[in-house]
Amino acid sequence: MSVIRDFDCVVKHSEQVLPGVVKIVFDCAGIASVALPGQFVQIEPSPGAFPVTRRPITINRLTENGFELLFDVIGPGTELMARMKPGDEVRILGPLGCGWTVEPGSSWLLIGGGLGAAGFQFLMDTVDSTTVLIGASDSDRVIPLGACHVVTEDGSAGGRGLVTALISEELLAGADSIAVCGPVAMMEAVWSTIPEKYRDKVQISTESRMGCGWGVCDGCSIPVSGGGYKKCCKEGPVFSGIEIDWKRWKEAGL
Amino acid sequence: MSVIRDFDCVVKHSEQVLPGVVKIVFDCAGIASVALPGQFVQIEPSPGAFPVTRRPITINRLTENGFELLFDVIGPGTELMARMKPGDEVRILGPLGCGWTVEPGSSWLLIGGGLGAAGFQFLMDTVDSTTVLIGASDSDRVIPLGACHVVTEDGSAGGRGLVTALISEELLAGADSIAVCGPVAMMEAVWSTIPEKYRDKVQISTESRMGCGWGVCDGCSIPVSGGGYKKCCKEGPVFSGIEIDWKRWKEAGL
Amino acid sequence: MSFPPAIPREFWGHNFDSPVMLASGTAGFGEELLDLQCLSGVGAVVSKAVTFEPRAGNPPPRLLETPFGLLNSIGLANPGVYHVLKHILPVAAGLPCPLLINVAGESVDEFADVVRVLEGSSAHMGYEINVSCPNVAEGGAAFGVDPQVVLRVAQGVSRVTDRPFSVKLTPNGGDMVQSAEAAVEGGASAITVCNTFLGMHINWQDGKSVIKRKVAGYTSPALLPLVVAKVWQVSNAVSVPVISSGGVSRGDDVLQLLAAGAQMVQVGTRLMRRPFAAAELIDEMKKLTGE
Amino acid sequence: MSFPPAIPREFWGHNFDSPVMLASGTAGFGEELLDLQCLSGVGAVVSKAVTFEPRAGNPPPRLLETPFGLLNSIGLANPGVYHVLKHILPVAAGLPCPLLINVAGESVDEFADVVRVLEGSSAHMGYEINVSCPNVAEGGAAFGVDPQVVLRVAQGVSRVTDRPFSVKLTPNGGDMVQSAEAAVEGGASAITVCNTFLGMHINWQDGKSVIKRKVAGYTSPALLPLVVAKVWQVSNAVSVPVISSGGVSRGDDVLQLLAAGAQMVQVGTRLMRRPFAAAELIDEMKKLTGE
Ligand SMILES: Cc1cc2nc3c(=O)[nH]c(=O)nc-3n(C[C@H](O)[C@H](O)[C@H](O)COP(=O)(O)OP(=O)(O)OC[C@H]3O[C@@H](n4cnc5c(N)ncnc54)[C@H](O)[C@@H]3O)c2cc1C
Ligand SMILES: Cc1cc2nc3c(=O)[nH]c(=O)nc-3n(C[C@H](O)[C@H](O)[C@H](O)COP(=O)(O)OP(=O)(O)OC[C@H]3O[C@@H](n4cnc5c(N)ncnc54)[C@H](O)[C@@H]3O)c2cc1C
Ligand SMILES: Cc1cc2nc3c(=O)[nH]c(=O)nc-3n(C[C@H](O)[C@H](O)[C@H](O)COP(=O)(O)O)c2cc1C
Ligand SMILES: Cc1cc2nc3c(=O)[nH]c(=O)nc-3n(C[C@H](O)[C@H](O)[C@H](O)COP(=O)(O)O)c2cc1C
Ligand code: FES
Ligand code: FES
Repeated sequence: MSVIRDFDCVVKHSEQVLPGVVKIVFDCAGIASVALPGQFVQIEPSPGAFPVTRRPITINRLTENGFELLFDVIGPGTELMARMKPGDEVRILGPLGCGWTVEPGSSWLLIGGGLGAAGFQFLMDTVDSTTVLIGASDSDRVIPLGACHVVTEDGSAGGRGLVTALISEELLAGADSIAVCGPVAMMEAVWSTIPEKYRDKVQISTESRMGCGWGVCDGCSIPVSGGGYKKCCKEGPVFSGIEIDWKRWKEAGL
Repeated sequence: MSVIRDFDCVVKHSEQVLPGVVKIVFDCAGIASVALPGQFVQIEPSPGAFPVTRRPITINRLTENGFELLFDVIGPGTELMARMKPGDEVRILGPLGCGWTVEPGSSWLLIGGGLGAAGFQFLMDTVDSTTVLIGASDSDRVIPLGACHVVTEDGSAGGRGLVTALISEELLAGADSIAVCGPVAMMEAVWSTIPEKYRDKVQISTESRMGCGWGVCDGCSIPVSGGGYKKCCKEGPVFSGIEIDWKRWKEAGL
Repeated sequence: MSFPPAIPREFWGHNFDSPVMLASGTAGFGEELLDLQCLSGVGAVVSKAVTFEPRAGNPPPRLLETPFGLLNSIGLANPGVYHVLKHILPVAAGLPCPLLINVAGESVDEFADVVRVLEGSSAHMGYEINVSCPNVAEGGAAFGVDPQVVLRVAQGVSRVTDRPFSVKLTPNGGDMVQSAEAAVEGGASAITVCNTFLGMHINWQDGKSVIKRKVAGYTSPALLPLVVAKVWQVSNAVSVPVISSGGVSRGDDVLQLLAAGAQMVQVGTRLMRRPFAAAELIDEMKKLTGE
Repeated sequence: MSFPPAIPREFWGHNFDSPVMLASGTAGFGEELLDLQCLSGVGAVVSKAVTFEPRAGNPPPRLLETPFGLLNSIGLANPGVYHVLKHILPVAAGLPCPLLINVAGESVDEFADVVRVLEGSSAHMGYEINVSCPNVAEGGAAFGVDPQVVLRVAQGVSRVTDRPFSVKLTPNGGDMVQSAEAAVEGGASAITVCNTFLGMHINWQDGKSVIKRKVAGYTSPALLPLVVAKVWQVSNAVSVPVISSGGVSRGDDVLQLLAAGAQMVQVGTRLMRRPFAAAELIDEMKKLTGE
């Protein structure tokens, strides 16, 4: 990233896709023309004084002239965002951060937990070959993606169980890269399931409470191996799995 | 006032009547059924956290099932109020304060400056006989009342001049009561114009920055003769002219 | 404390209907609220400040609203302790909840002098000693910033009353924990955390302040995190209960302050916007805790 | 000052393009902003805090947003003074505006030790001495609350540099005017008013704080009136210029702080939401003053 740009994006479409999950499509060629899978944007939920910071959301996919976001409505920021209507102008900074590291022609195994799979679509649209495993608590938390293997904890969609049960030696061995995104506990379970020898293929998409989102406030630290921290917003949000200090990261909470 | 009541009033009609001056009609039988001319209401401009206090506005007139307000849009509170649309629910406390002291069958001289005449309509609708004198800077500041004598500083409506020029010994002598409402400087000019012997007929409608509006915070003091203060919101907003300490009131500013 | 916190509270050995107190200066002496029928949900009323002599208060304007808060410069306007004793407390005796009388002074001795006179009434349960006002007799800094002065004020009050009293500290300088410890040493039965933060608004057009005293007391729901921090610090340091004062506008604010260590929670500015704030807060709390 | 205030400023004998400084900790060392092309409208950059040894900073989460503000608990994360001297200042030398280096320490001597090392660079115009951090060596209270300690810190810095320096005071206890006077006596060329207010957020459900250190630095546009009051008090008391820090989110906030007596005005939290905040503030100011 060498320049950051702040855009007044226009809401093109907004829709509730699952209970409490909203999809918004923004028109913004400026962001769409340079965005890479795994990058995020910082949205101003309101032109008013509060909330004082923006909200980071992963780019779920590109659209004709812009991009699509998919988010959980969980607090004041996302509630304001859920109320955005077509035609509204919204200040959005992006694209931000480093996305997935994609080698040309590579085949991918994508492992997502619930809304963590938001963003996978962009990766699926970009790379040649993907196998997608999705775990969720129930069918209300399974976001619509193309072909994928789904399990839910209550069995209301796909098989009953945890996403770790779908992971096989065969899938791990067959993939050039493994992308994991979801709640920290789920990612940790996935990480523990993956044998040592496949771990250097694993990339993890992290989340952290953010101030700026563009690298200046040091607020979004992710603990890394060997002590110290890296910035989720600038050096992440995607890190290699071996880079992360899983123990300290779990202790941190969100 | 022995009980105060806080109502969820519904906006029935909203309209800009002059540049920067908005009229809103609220449905609220609870307030309309007990309100007296000269009383005011405390409006919550927004259900959000800010502004932290309400805005006091005089009841301009009663309507079929509610009341009408007329206000200048001058800052954040009145800007929020100007955006209220039919159907919106607004929290309104009232009626508050002591209005004009009206003797049965009395004849009135009403002297208003600009938007200070908001509220006269209610008095005109209540008492038998009124003569109304209105002064304003220009035609854009003359609010629509029934029959009245108008002067403006630039001559764009009625005669050219100040409202004090309309005051005659004859009018003063002929009235049982004299009501004055407008900017402090205008009211002071009117007060100085009125000879000593008519001054005990004069009632003044005051304004003050308010906290509560219902008598508990001591924030809305009007300086009174003999030192000390009275509460605009509870002992006023209408005071007898001789009660007010004009010198200290002018020094106070708003 | 237990979670979620129980809504009726024991405090100073009495059962209070609610942990919500109306803050000093925003509810008169409570007697007007009685008339207005808005004491539902109120655990206790704290009166406006009472001084020995009557005080007219500061010249208007006394209030100024800023985009996110309110500046007040009331100047402890009150009719003086003898008028309060004779004319107001007999009416306030009819309150359905306990009354604390907020006491202010311009010298260390004035606090005890006011309390001594008020001992002639049985309308109130106790006192709130407001050491945030300036110590005019000794240089003009607020009493509350100097633990030695706080100790002397509290000792003076202890000598003239057996009723419980809370010392209401100032956030404007000094070390609140040290002042709280001094108050307890002097006999305080509670600490109120805290009075208003000094604030100011200047018109940039002419460099002037609308409020004549220039610096005023600032309140805002946005100050809640400052009050939570101070309540947590003081309640961890002293053995007597802490009464919070500041920043409350919603039911979860009350719950947060109780979780931070407050035993009772005052509400002030919110009451100006919502006369029935106490009942509304209790309703919101019950909804949140499922009680 | 004259009204409306002029937008380019003379400060410390230099001409600054703008009175808006980027506050410490919210703009790195400025070098990243250079890359990002967002230094338009910036009068000067204040670096994040530099300590003698590298510091990893506090464990995450380091930020928590409350309904009306932001709590931060960064913990002075920085790579240490030698790394800054060798690897960061050579890049920051390319900044189009002056740089002040914010200096922190755990003992009175550490401030001067850090400055002594930084004297090896010519990338910066001067320093901002952050006496809001805890004096670990002498009990843990913030240096800034004790005027005697502030005096010693300022004298120590004066001894090792001829560059101008501002002392950045804390609003959390003590008497800011006395600390400002002590800083000036010790040789400070300006006073920064002030660092963040201590704040806290507790989950009422379990009584826990998300931020591990519990108490954190709180910022909010709603704190502006508190900063205006302190700027007015300090600028009336000392002869050196005052730099305000805190509460700015709009152009008229900057104008108000200048009217209150600030010579330069820092912006921090707003910059996190708006990378181009400085240019936006200047535009708003120009619109308001008709310049
Ligand atoms: C790089 C990145 C990408 C993200 N992408 C998505 C996405 O595609 N879809 C989606 O639903 N959510 C995503 N999130 C999480 C999303 O940012 C939060 O759910 C949102 O900020 C909540 O704001 P709120 O005001 O509604 O909730 P609140 O919980 O009230 O927010 C309070 C504060 O906590 C922060 N916060 C709360 N939860 C999180 C979280 N999980 N991560 C970071 N900060 C948080 C908020 O930003 C805010 O500052 C992403 C987070 C990051 C860091
Ligand atoms: C008893 C009473 C009756 C009133 N009736 C009317 C009316 O019928 N029509 C009308 O246009 N205006 C009336 N006003 C004035 C009206 O209340 C103010 O114009 C309004 O509060 C401005 O709010 P704001 O946020 O838009 O402006 P701002 O100026 O930004 O308000 C800032 C603060 O100052 C207070 N304030 C500003 N001007 C006044 C004022 N003149 N009087 C009292 N407080 C003020 C506001 O309430 C607010 O607290 C009345 C005032 C009082 C006291
Ligand atoms: C208008 C007004 C008057 C006040 N008068 C007093 C007073 O007389 N004595 C006192 O100790 N505190 C006084 N206070 C402070 C309040 O009691 C309370 O501590 C403060 O407002 C913080 O609470 P809040 O944020 O809920 O308003 C006053 C506050 C306001 C707004
Ligand atoms: C994330 C963050 C980090 C900060 N780091 C420092 C710091 O290292 N040194 C310092 O003196 N102040 C630090 N501050 C305080 C700011 O420099 C500034 O004084 C404060 O945020 C008030 O200004 P604001 O209201 O514009 O944010 C920090 C503030 C924030 C929000
Ligand atoms: S959010 Fe500010 S550095 Fe990452
Ligand atoms: S506005 Fe509170 S007493 Fe009048």
